[in-house]
Amino acid sequence: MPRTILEPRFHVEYLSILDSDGNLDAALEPKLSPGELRSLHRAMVLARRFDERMVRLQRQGRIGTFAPIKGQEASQLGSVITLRATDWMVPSFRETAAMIWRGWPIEKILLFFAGYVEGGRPAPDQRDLPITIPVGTQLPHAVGLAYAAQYRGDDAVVMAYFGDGATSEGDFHEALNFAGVWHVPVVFVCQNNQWAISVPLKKQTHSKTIAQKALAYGLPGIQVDGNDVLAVYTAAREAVERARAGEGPTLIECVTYRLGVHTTADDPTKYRTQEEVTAWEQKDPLTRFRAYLEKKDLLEDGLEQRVDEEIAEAVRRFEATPPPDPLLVFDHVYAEMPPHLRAQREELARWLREGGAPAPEPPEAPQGATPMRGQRLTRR
Amino acid sequence: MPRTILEPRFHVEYLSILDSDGNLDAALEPKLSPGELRSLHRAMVLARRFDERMVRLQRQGRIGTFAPIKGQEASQLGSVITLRATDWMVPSFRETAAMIWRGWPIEKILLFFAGYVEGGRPAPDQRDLPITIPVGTQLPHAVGLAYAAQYRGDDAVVMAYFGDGATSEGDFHEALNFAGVWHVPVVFVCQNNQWAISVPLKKQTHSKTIAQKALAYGLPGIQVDGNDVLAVYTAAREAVERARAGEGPTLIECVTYRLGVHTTADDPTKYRTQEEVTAWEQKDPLTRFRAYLEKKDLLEDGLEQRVDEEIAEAVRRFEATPPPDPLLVFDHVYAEMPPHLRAQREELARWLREGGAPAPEPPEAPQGATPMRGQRLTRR
Amino acid sequence: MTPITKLNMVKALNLALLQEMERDPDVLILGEDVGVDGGVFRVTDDLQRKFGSQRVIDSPLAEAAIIGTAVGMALYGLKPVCEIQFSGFAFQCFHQIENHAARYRQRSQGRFHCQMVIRMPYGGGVRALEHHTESEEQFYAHVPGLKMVIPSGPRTARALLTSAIRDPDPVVFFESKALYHAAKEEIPEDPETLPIGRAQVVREGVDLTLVAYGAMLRVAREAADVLQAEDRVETEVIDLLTIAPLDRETIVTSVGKTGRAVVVHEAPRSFGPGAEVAASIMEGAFLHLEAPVRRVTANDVSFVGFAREKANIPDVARIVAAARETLAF
Amino acid sequence: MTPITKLNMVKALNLALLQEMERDPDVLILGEDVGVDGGVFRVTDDLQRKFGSQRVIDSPLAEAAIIGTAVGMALYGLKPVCEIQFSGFAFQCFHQIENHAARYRQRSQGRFHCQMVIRMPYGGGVRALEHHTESEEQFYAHVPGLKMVIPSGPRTARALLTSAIRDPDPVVFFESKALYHAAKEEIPEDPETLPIGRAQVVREGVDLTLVAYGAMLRVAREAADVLQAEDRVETEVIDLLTIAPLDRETIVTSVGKTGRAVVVHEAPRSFGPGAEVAASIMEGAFLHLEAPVRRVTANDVSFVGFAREKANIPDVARIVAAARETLAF
Ligand SMILES: Cc1ncc(C[n+]2csc(CCOP(=O)(O)OP(=O)(O)O)c2C)c(N)n1
Ligand SMILES: Cc1ncc(C[n+]2csc(CCOP(=O)(O)OP(=O)(O)O)c2C)c(N)n1
Ligand SMILES: [Mg+2]
Ligand SMILES: [Mg+2]
Repeated sequence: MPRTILEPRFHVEYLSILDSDGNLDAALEPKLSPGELRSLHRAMVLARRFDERMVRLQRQGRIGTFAPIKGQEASQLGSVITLRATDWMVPSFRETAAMIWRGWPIEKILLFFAGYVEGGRPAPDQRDLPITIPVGTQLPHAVGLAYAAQYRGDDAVVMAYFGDGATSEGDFHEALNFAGVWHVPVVFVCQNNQWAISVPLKKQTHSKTIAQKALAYGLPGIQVDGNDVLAVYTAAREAVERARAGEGPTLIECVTYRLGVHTTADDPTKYRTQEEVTAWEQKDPLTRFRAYLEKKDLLEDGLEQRVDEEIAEAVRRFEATPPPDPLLVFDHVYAEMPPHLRAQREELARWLREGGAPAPEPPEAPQGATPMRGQRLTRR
Repeated sequence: MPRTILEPRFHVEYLSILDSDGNLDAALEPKLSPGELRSLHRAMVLARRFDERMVRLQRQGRIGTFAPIKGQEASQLGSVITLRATDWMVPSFRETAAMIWRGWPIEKILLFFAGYVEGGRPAPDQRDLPITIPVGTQLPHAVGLAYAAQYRGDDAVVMAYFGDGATSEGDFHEALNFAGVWHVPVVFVCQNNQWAISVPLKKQTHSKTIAQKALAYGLPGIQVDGNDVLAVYTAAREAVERARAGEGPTLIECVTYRLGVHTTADDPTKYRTQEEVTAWEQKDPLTRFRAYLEKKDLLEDGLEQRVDEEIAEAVRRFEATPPPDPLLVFDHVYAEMPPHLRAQREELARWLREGGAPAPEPPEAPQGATPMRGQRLTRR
Repeated sequence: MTPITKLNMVKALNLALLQEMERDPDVLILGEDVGVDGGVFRVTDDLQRKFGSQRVIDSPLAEAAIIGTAVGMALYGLKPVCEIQFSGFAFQCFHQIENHAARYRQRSQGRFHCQMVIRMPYGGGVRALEHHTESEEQFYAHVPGLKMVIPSGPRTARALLTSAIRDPDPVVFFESKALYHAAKEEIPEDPETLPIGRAQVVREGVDLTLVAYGAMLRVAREAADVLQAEDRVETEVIDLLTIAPLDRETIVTSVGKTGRAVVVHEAPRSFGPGAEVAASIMEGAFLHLEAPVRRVTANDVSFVGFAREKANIPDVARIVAAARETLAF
Repeated sequence: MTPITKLNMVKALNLALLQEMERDPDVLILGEDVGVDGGVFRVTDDLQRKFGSQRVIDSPLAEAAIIGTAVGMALYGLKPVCEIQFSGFAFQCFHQIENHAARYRQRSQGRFHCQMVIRMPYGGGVRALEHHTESEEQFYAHVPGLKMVIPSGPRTARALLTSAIRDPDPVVFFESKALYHAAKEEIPEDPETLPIGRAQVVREGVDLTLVAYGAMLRVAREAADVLQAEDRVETEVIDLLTIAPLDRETIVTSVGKTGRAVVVHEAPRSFGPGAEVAASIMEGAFLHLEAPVRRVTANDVSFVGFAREKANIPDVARIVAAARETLAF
């Protein structure tokens, strides 16, 4: 009766397979085919190069503010590759790598960040939500999708992405709690990149890990080395399999690092040291995976070049986009345009015909944007 | 490097001192003086009798809907008595016992539930927030008060009350997370009474306990027998002492039961069995404490009668309240009345002078209120 | 002819839910206490027994997740009908409504949309505490992409809820607590719909237009009776039914005829729905206007306590007085 | 005489914060990235270094808790100045604002109140993504107990923020992102205040009243210049400064003189602030009105993407056109 310790003792696991010194835990090594390893590597390189390209495009004023992913490629790709096309991917705003893997055309991503609403439109059969900007708000959507899949008897799994900062939002809590109660097929992938803009993890929460937050919902939680694509893959595959088998949700914390700026409007020198960044650069997920493939003799010649060409093609397509038609914005407010919107549309149309309205804005550098001191290009 | 279990192993304690069969763990028995024990008992009896009286007043249409506390007296009083007058008490809407202990006059509580805004006004020096109705929203206020106390260098502690259902709200999560990061002197007291209206705990969350939710915030969490006033007191005292000593927040889960209706508009026969209620009636906190005091020969003669007389006096004062002045509601919208409110006030004043407005509503039974099948009177 | 039953608003709403769930397996219900308990006002009574706990879901206590998960369900193709227990607790999910439910169609350029209904009881007159008496329709009316509907009695409630469930856009659906048990109306048993976005002229007149909705409609009609009886004034009464998108045409046509208008609502006056009605009348019928449009509303006070509620919510006498001033202008 | 400096709006706001914090130890700052980073727009730059991390608090990422804890601090007697990083993320805390910040004075009948400021950047014109370009002032303007302030440039920003911090009531304070770096103004170094609840006539005229605020003020002034130059029209321009409580007196007095009015805002039109301005003009100056009050606003679309933003936000040409139509009515 007296002071007792309630069973079970809770615990949270940590998983690492390929560490930053290149040590491999062969017992845990996932069985990925050479083809799978190659396409994973290709995706990582593409994501990295495209990210760097976007930074340059932003500096040239050809796209607006965006959130680079440099350093987080393994967290995103290690997890997203465990999905089927019929599964759902629910991104936040920093999932360029995952989005490309899921088939978002590069030029559409550019359109999005150039302020075109067209950039948010998934392909007709694509089971991806568009980018969600309000932090954490996409998590209940993921749970709802998973509920719907279960309700319909589909075997689809939902994977939702978010950052360490997002775990502080009420929506994170409510979503994980609903997921637990409903026992739905959803995998929560937290990219703990140590920072929410200028706020470090220790000011974000007093818990030692993000993974242990799963205990509040009676869910399994696991922490993985998020720069170790094999560990991420292994944890995600297990979680997806469990979800698909009806065994409910999982929270995966990928311990990673945002090597670049928060967004292209951010100046990280205000809040973190170069030493910290340099230390994490030693743990670059690409370097590590490259070494792994090298040992397996799976590196492709000319990969960077081919990837760059693909990006260049997409940028050309993006740049050939016709000027935006201002009238488009009335089309998708409601299924049917109500009279007041029809009137507003007609007014604008007349105005445009009569030359009253300003021409669509040409790409130009935004006023007062902070130079991006924190973002450097790949050295390799 | 491989799959490891992260230290520390998390755990949650359970505390019980005086069980429902009257067994006492003497080693854990708190050192309360006879006077303290008597006044605690008096408060429990007063709270119980007043609660029953309110139910009758509601049935007679003399007050509106309210939330009875029957069964939760130990959870509220065991915790609130650990506070000093200079500490803060932050209630939800079911803390009548705690409010009376903190000095809210009974007639003011009645006024509140009779729809008078005057009922929400604490005494000038009283460090209690008024009743908060939106579930969980008071928890960030408690954290803010605690921050302010710390900021000012006051040694005040804040105690905040809420239910099991409230733990699902985003505000609960955000409040506990802020409290953890800020390390402020706040004690979160969850009265887990097993139900949120018709929703049982197992549909509310998939975690086995509420206490373990503390782990998500790196906070100590403890589960206590909420019908054991000695256990509640012991856990609360420790938490308050820790808070006052600068050792940060605690989450206390009091496992208790709402023996009556959710509110006087509720019909619990829709969602729970009589067997369940009967089983919990065996664990009545008053019966148990009474037996404890009896063994110590601390029971007072005529206590019920004196308490009833006190209540009757307060009800008389409540009933002598003059009819409400409709113009009062303009006074406290802003510190200074802005012109549009002044105009609205003058319009209403003129209207009242000219007899246009309806007379203030006399107490009457609300239309369509469900009869309260779930609420029975104390048998003793 | 389809049989007719007499139902109060609670039962009428329940009928709409029942029939739409029978008609379409994608319709499901989600909210606090909507299942076993049948909702604190019993609007969803018995539906969980009929359709199971997977289709009538007793959710945990978290409004943002109720709406947020419903958005996810809707994106998948389901048609959730959410209940927020009282409109006073819907600001907890306002971000999910404004940021997402209202925007997914635009954000995805038509690839996704949120066919969902967000039901909630609103308004005063039932001796209830703070947050249980307010009228927040204005907040939803201003959000592009949302529809904001408020029926005025059992029959419009049933028909509009049916339409709302079938509507491909997110509909916020307010149900007046004061009307829940107020009166019964004859209701055809076969499903009946009403077009969303259309007001109804419920009484014709030539002297004055009274614009009202929800619980205020009945009050406005009674005021029209008084004006008829005591002043021989022919009042046209418009029941908005949909607040947004506002049916300006019906309102403007009426005021074009009467030249005078009074708009009535329970929400506070300033920056309230009456302002849009007044501004729209001015824009559409300026040259016909013989007096300024008057607003009869609650005062600009967040809550007053039910002991003082009657002096705050518009009643027949106040509407009559405003009408007389407008007529005498 | 007090020395004068030339400051842009970011620095002007920073000055107000600095001086108020020096003046009153109860003033503290709370928000995401307000400390080390100095705010994503640098409005709180350097303040944490000066006042410490207990007074300039880098909070976790949770808007409801930022406002909710600030409410608690205010109840204790502190005077928190909260920053919500963008107004598009403030619906996350709308329940804390509406349910609590705005109501504690009434709920406690004056025993408690929330002296707090809720700052947020709002509005378009900076090539930003969804939720970073919207104008949500209407939602706050309709909440009794709140004050809603929007300065139009560095000097009004500094003076109004100073007043807001000293104001015993909760003030929602919108800062136009487009104005942050747009222009510098001369600002007296000694603290300056401006009365909350009062509009300013910033240009006198007899033919037409233009009502605007925030980033639209400059646009409205330019339109007035065009009307002067091209049409010889004398436009009176009113800078609202406070949206709520609305200074109806200044507006009505002006329209009583001009007989015509155009109201301009970035928020969507329907059920927007322009409706209240129009309705108030009709109520206060009906017999002087020679034309309906026109609204020049964004369209009723939640977001358009910045590639299409210029066609959505009012500009000089659209205001001039509306003014001409109003004058020709
Ligand atoms: C609700 C909300 N609040 C604030 C912001 C502004 N904001 C954008 S990203 C960000 C930090 C997010 O941190 P984290 O979740 O760790 O993701 P990361 O940026 O590190 O990928 C903030 C505060 C937002 N987008 N949404
Ligand atoms: C935000 C909010 N949502 C819904 C309600 C309606 N409501 C009042 S009490 C209650 C259940 C609360 O359950 P719990 O937190 O366990 O407290 P208890 O009533 O058991 O004391 C609900 C849903 C509310 N008051 N506030
Ligand atoms: Mg992060
Ligand atoms: Mg409970």
